[in-house]
Amino acid sequence: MPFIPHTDTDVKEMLAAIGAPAIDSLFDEIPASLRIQSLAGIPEALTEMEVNRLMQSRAQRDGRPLNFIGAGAYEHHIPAAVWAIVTRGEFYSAYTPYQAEASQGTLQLLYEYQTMMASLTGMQVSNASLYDGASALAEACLMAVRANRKSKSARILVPTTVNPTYLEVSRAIAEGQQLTFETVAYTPGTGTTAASAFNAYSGQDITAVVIQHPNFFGLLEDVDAITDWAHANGALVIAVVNPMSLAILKPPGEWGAKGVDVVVGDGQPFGVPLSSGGPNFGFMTTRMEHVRQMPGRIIGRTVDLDGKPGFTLTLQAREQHIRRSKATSNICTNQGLLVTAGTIYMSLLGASGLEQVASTCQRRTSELVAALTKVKGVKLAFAGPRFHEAVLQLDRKVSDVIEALASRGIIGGFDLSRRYPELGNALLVCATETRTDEDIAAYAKALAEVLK
Amino acid sequence: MPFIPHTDTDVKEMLAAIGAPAIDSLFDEIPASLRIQSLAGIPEALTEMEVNRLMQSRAQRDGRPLNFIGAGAYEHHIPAAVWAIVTRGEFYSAYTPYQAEASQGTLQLLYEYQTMMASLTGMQVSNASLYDGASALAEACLMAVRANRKSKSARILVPTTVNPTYLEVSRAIAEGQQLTFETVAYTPGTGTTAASAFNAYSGQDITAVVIQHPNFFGLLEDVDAITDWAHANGALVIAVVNPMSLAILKPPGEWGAKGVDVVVGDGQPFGVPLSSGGPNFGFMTTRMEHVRQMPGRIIGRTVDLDGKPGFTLTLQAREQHIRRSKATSNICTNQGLLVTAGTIYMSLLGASGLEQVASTCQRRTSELVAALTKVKGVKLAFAGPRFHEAVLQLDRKVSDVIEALASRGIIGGFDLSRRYPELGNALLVCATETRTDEDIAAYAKALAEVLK
Amino acid sequence: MREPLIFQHSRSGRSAVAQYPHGEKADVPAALRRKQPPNLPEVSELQAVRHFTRLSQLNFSIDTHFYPLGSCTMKYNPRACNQNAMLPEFLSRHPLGPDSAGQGFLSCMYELQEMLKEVTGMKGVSLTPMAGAQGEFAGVAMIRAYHKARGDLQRTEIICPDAAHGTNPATATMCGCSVIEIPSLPSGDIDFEALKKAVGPKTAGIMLTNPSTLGVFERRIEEVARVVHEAGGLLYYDGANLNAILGKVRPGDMGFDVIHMNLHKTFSTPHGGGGPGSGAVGVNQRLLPFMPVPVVGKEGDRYRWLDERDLPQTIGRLSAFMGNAGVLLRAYVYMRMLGRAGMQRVAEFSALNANYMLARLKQAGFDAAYPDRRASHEFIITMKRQAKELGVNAMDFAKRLLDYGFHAPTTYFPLLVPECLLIEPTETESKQEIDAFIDALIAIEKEALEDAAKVKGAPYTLPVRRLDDVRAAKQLDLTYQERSG
Amino acid sequence: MREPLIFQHSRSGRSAVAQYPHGEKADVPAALRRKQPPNLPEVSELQAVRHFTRLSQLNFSIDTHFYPLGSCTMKYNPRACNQNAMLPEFLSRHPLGPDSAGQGFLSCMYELQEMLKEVTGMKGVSLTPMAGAQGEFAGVAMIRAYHKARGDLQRTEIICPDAAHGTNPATATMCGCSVIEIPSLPSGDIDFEALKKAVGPKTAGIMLTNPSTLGVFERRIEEVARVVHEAGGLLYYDGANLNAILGKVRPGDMGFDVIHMNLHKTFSTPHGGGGPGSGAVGVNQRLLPFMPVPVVGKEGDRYRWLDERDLPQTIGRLSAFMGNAGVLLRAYVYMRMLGRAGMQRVAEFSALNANYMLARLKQAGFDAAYPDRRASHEFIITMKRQAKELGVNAMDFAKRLLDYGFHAPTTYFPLLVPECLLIEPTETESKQEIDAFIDALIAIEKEALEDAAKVKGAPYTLPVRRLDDVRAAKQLDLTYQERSG
Ligand SMILES: Cc1ncc(COP(=O)(O)O)c(C=O)c1O
Ligand SMILES: Cc1ncc(COP(=O)(O)O)c(C=O)c1O
Repeated sequence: MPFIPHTDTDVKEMLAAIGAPAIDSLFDEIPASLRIQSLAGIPEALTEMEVNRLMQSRAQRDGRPLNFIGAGAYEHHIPAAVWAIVTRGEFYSAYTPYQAEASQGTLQLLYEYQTMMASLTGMQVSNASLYDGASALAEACLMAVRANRKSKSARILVPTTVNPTYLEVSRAIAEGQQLTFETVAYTPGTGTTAASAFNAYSGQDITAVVIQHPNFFGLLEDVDAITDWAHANGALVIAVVNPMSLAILKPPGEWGAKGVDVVVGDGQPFGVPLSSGGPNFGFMTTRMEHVRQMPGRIIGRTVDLDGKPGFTLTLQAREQHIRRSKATSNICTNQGLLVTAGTIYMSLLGASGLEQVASTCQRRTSELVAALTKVKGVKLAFAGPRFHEAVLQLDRKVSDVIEALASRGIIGGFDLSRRYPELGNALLVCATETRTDEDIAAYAKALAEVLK
Repeated sequence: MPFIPHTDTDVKEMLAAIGAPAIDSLFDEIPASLRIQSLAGIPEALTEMEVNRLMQSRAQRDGRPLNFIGAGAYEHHIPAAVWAIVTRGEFYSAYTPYQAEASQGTLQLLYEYQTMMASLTGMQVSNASLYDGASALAEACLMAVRANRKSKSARILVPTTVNPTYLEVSRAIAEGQQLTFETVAYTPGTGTTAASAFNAYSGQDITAVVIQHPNFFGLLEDVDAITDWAHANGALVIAVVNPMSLAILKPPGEWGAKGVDVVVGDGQPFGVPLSSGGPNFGFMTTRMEHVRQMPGRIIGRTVDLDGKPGFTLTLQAREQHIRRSKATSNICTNQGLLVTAGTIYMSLLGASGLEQVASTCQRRTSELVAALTKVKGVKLAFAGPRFHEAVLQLDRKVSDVIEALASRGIIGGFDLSRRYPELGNALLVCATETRTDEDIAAYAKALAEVLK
Repeated sequence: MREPLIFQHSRSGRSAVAQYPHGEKADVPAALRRKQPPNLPEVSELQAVRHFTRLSQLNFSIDTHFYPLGSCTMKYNPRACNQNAMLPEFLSRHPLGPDSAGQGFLSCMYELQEMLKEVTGMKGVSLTPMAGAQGEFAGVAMIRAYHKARGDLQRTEIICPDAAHGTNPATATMCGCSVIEIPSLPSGDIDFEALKKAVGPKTAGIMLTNPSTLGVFERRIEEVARVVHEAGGLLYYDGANLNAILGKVRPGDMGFDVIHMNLHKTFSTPHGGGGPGSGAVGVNQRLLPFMPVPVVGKEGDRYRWLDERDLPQTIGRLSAFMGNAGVLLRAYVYMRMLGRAGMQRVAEFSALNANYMLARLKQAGFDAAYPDRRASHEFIITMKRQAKELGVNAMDFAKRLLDYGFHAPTTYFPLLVPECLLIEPTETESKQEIDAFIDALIAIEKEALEDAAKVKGAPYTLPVRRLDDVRAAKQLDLTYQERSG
Repeated sequence: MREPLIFQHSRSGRSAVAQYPHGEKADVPAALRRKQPPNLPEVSELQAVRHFTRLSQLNFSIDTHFYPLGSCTMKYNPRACNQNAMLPEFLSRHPLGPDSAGQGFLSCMYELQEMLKEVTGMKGVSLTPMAGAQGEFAGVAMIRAYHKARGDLQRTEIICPDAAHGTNPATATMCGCSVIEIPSLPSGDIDFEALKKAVGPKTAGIMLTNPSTLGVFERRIEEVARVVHEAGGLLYYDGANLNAILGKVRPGDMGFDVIHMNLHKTFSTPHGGGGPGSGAVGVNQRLLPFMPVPVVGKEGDRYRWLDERDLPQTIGRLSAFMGNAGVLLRAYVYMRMLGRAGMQRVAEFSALNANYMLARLKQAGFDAAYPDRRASHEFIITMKRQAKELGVNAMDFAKRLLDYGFHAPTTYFPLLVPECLLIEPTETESKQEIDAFIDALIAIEKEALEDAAKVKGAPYTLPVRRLDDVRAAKQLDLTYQERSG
């Protein structure tokens, strides 16, 4: 019996202790009419050896093509040490540290994580994770409604340069609570959002403004001006950032005169493999004044009976298991194991390592853009300063190009044409530090073939 | 500086404490004429990311062909749990348990291992590993010379059905101490060694007889008769066994009237990947009376100051670090980590699991033989009872066939023609539990193509 | 063993230099450039490895301890699931790569959807919710979307029993609903009369766990379904306790319209010190159009993501990509290894373990919350008597259990049972382990009789003594403030 | 935490059934069939995982503790080495597969040979020896083969300094040689006059470690080489201490004819709780024909194994296949990550750490065995004074260090220094860690002054107190005897 340790003797003794004639009688409170006898649609058990063969063949079918997409999930080098430690049973198979004394490993790690994320984003406090970047934005919007006591409108302004999926997720999650999301268009020539685009809303009751930086096109936004506009108009500012970019970019805590109010994003670039998009982890940091409005677990340092320091879940009165229908969020299980990866990653790289990675990503993307725009039929859409993504315009339907590249072992980028029809045949490309000169040359060569 | 934690401040403070002007001056006792300035032939450092790319490309070059060789190294399913635990830092990065109190994990595991191996082989005591099966045989021969006090000849009889490399290794290691190895031919028709083949040596001073069972051709030997012959002639018996076979075969401790004296073999089939042949682990078990002649580490259970049980290295007076030139062997570092794998493997499988694996291997090999001998130009050399290997005779030069199969992604077997010219174009094949019906069919199909 | 903070190991100018490229300088406009580096630790690779390895050793976990945390299904997480989910091809697959380059992965997801349908008796499954609570969100959002699509706009009330997990009411709120709480009877079943009174034209639906968090099966489930359906509401099944009934009875057959499954419970994906989970949702026919996207479809031999264009009435997306793909792969592997018969054994042996523990504890004089009921895969004992007579409460027992080498059961949940311990052994624990745990509870009760202070002072053998939670919440210390030297 | 024996978890009829196929029955003649199953544990997969995970936690290791075990070079084992050596293609490659199907692997091995040649200044390298001691065997066997090939049959004496590691004399014996021991001088250098007397027509060679196991560099090495060579002997270099001189001075340049390297020391492959290691050997021109096979050759673009047919004078094979291939892959990855400059830094920073520790300990009043010498990458302090004056010996210090969270240095080796601790910090430890260790030694000395019994009773905080080694050897208990129930 896979994974079941009972011997025949055990079963007999246990049934005797219960006073039940057979295991099946333990289900005798279930109405007989509802009972089923088997799960015919489930295949027979495989041994581990068989399942390994099966999964290897599935994996091999997908292979390991050369990847040039970012669009919210980034291929970075992951130090071998990260997952060797993350998958240690003591991290892997523990749960939420409800019994703090028996979970000091996880708790101390989370406290260290909170410290790192707060500092990286320039904020004062961090929670212990949300599901992913997109749902973290939704939670941030809900939080802004609670935190911005002066605003009654629950109106959130969102530039169209914010990841469109993030906006969709925010809508799906927050609209039930009557939030409304209004989009603010980017400047066609630059691909960035002019602060002046917000002027139409000046004087109105706006609860919060979202700024994604670098934006979905990989471009740097005028974060200071937008932040200041928002604060001047009584709105909170929610920053959506790629944490990797913060190694070189001014942290949201320093945007504008006062800094933003909430920072969210996806921690995936920090030691989390692409893995078809998950599990990643959403992060959220904020100012101390808003900490009681924050969703998710928070870890605090305290002392034990002997006065020695230790760590524990704190501010639990915000959470569903205490506050129930009045909780800041329904989140319970979060993405702890990925935070473990992220924390180890940040510890290995340090500020200088992250800066090197971020800088190299930027350089590599410049080189990619240079190589691809040499191909006939390819031009760069926006020329402004960027982090590590760029929008290209092709003279051919993007989805066809992507398929043709895929058959050459290259994942060529993200097709923008559905989300941004105004950009025509637009392709969002990305090169991280993992892409070599040869990789870039291989892409340029394949693209030239495809566009010939 | 990869792997070096020193900051500039550290270096300054440390040099000051030493009173040395520069790190280089720490080497000032080395004659200047000998000092070198650089290692020009060593390439520049790669980052981990770069080395990963390099190693992945090397690995991909070799791919994962379908394997049908055994010949001393066997592809078995390895439970995922085995290496997840083996590579835990506490096992992976510890060393020989010289400080027993700080190494109880390794020590207890080795004690458990000794118990399992002794029982599996039907002997009383086991050491904690030797390098591999071949060198373990060499050590067993040297041990036999020490243990067989009545014999003065240091003559060892070795059937030619013993793995020829094992014999070569034994010669290379033991001939320096004046042991002589004499070979005993197998019966041409059966591929096994007749007990009567030893009669020529009756009454002579023979130190030990080696029996490999199953033999190198995968066949079962007449172990009882040979063991009894040896004992009747004052020789000790050294059994060379595949530990997997012992799940279904009578253990060497029960061969003949008295059982053998020393058992050796390679533990690789127990949780150790093929990995180009190493690291594996050699095992050795023996009777209690010979324990002081045994080479290698041995772990004993004892008590601590409080009378509680604990484990420690014992009988160290046999070893090089105490006995120096009079030690039973020069072995120091052994194959501990692989023993860890083997112990976990045996624990997961248990006696019944091992029996299933061994039985399935035997069946699969029968099926393989049936499928391949249907191919024109292929016949089975020996028909007797076997474990999981078989000798085929082809109508073509074996090395050519092997190359042709390799280009079809199949590793077809071990070419016997150099070691056993009398067998003609002979190929030793093996199918373990990992080979499916489809694998076997694929081999038969490819072989038919090659031999067409 | 204690371990300093990683920041205390830090020294300026140090890092694991093999881990990143060198010599590039980013090109960032001055106004947008970071001025002060973040306060990240500066440690060597060995220091990081040693620090986090040591931290890990401070945890209890399934791999090291019996962990009978009720409602959490802390069963063995097979290592094969991790190994296969971490095959390099799966790890390196970009979520937005074309479907043509992901047929291997998509086939696993499709088959997982199919298996989950079979197990729950539902008609459609979406894998995208990232944990149970998000599955609940998806479920209630679908219920709301269903009513809205029918123009039935006033249905904004969600009924929850008082025993419900906190995520249930919290989810209702997130979906813009109000919560109507109905009591449980002393038998553990819900108060059917109260339910009848609660339903009406405002009823959007009811959220139920069955077996409930009280560790008992809701016996009148068919009537409950009838009442709610007749009132125009839908039934939501919180699948946190699916482990108890796998292959024995199916939520779809009980009359539920929508369900979430905690794959990190029933299907044994790791809990990871708090997550990730997966809260895949299943729906019956009428909710099919509303499923969150993406969902994997199969056309002939090919698999592809179905999205908003295929399901125009979808409640939308809940994550940037497709949810916790790596978790789903682990669940898929687990289900394939269990197989048809293995799934039923999950329910059988988790019930056997729970009922055995309950029987033995009752025999030893402990007070079962529902002494006349079968346990499901878990059950509740209450320490009300011990708290009153000995001054030793459920939390004291819990902390003392840690000293005995066992993780504590869930404490003080469900809220309606005073001084409760919710105990869930799971099917992967042996009788030996369970017996040892029972013996420990008995021993602690004896200790409490002899020396209550000793029990109240527990734990003694862990890295810290009992922690001051009040101080943690009052004197907030949420980040380490010193900069590294 | 203690953990029962795995056999105590065992119950008849249990096993991890997902791990093997079912239903086959072997076809074995009755006389050869096993009658009684072996006494292997019968446990579930979870029980096995939990047991061995818990056992692991009872170990000190580099990944958890500072481990300054002299002569063992317990440096950080980069995780990248393990990850790359465990790529599935490498793991599944059969050793006897055709060379054509192993070009990726063989290219790594070839380049490893080349790098080791460069590092040692030798002309040829064979990777096959499976640990240092087997490398020594190969080396001495080659020396003997060389003399024999020249008809110089009486050369059977191997000279070893008294400081030599036990494997050196043991190896000489295994090769059929006799051992001539020569003393060390109070300076730590070998007694050159004694050496001159020892050499002669029977001299096969000398085995030297340089820097020696006394932690100092043999300053007259050039003269030693001259004397031995002039007497017709060859010089064997025990590379256990190569870490100390990497990129600073090469054994080949010092005049050595043959060398083994402990890749598990200098090149940081894991020690694995006792092994595996790798004892690759390097030889100069005249010993090239005698190298153990196989060796990787390169012909044009192709790599192939060279065997007996290519090297007819080889001393033969030392392992069934090619040695510890997986260890070699790890060493290869490590060397590529270090690179040219990184190798020199190994020597520099291991020397810096050792000399710093020595300086601080001398300052604190500890007695260096060779106070006027530079430390190499390790050094010796002697507790003779403490043993005499306080009754607290080197072993007591070692055991008490464990309580302070440090693995002990090597104790009582080399044998010629009384009450010695041989301390090797390695280059991967930080000044902080080293300072903490020094502080601990100082603190223990203070404890010893105040309460010697306390130190003698150590350790107190480990899974066991001090163990009775005498009883272990007298009342042999080498296997667990009870059968599982
Ligand atoms: C009964 C019940 N419902 C819902 C949940 C919420 O699931 P999750 O933690 O995955 O969000 C849980 C578990 O924590 C639970 O036990
Ligand atoms: C100086 C010295 N020589 C030889 C050896 C033997 O090496 P191994 O243990 O790898 O056989 C060692 C290490 O144990 C050593 O320290």
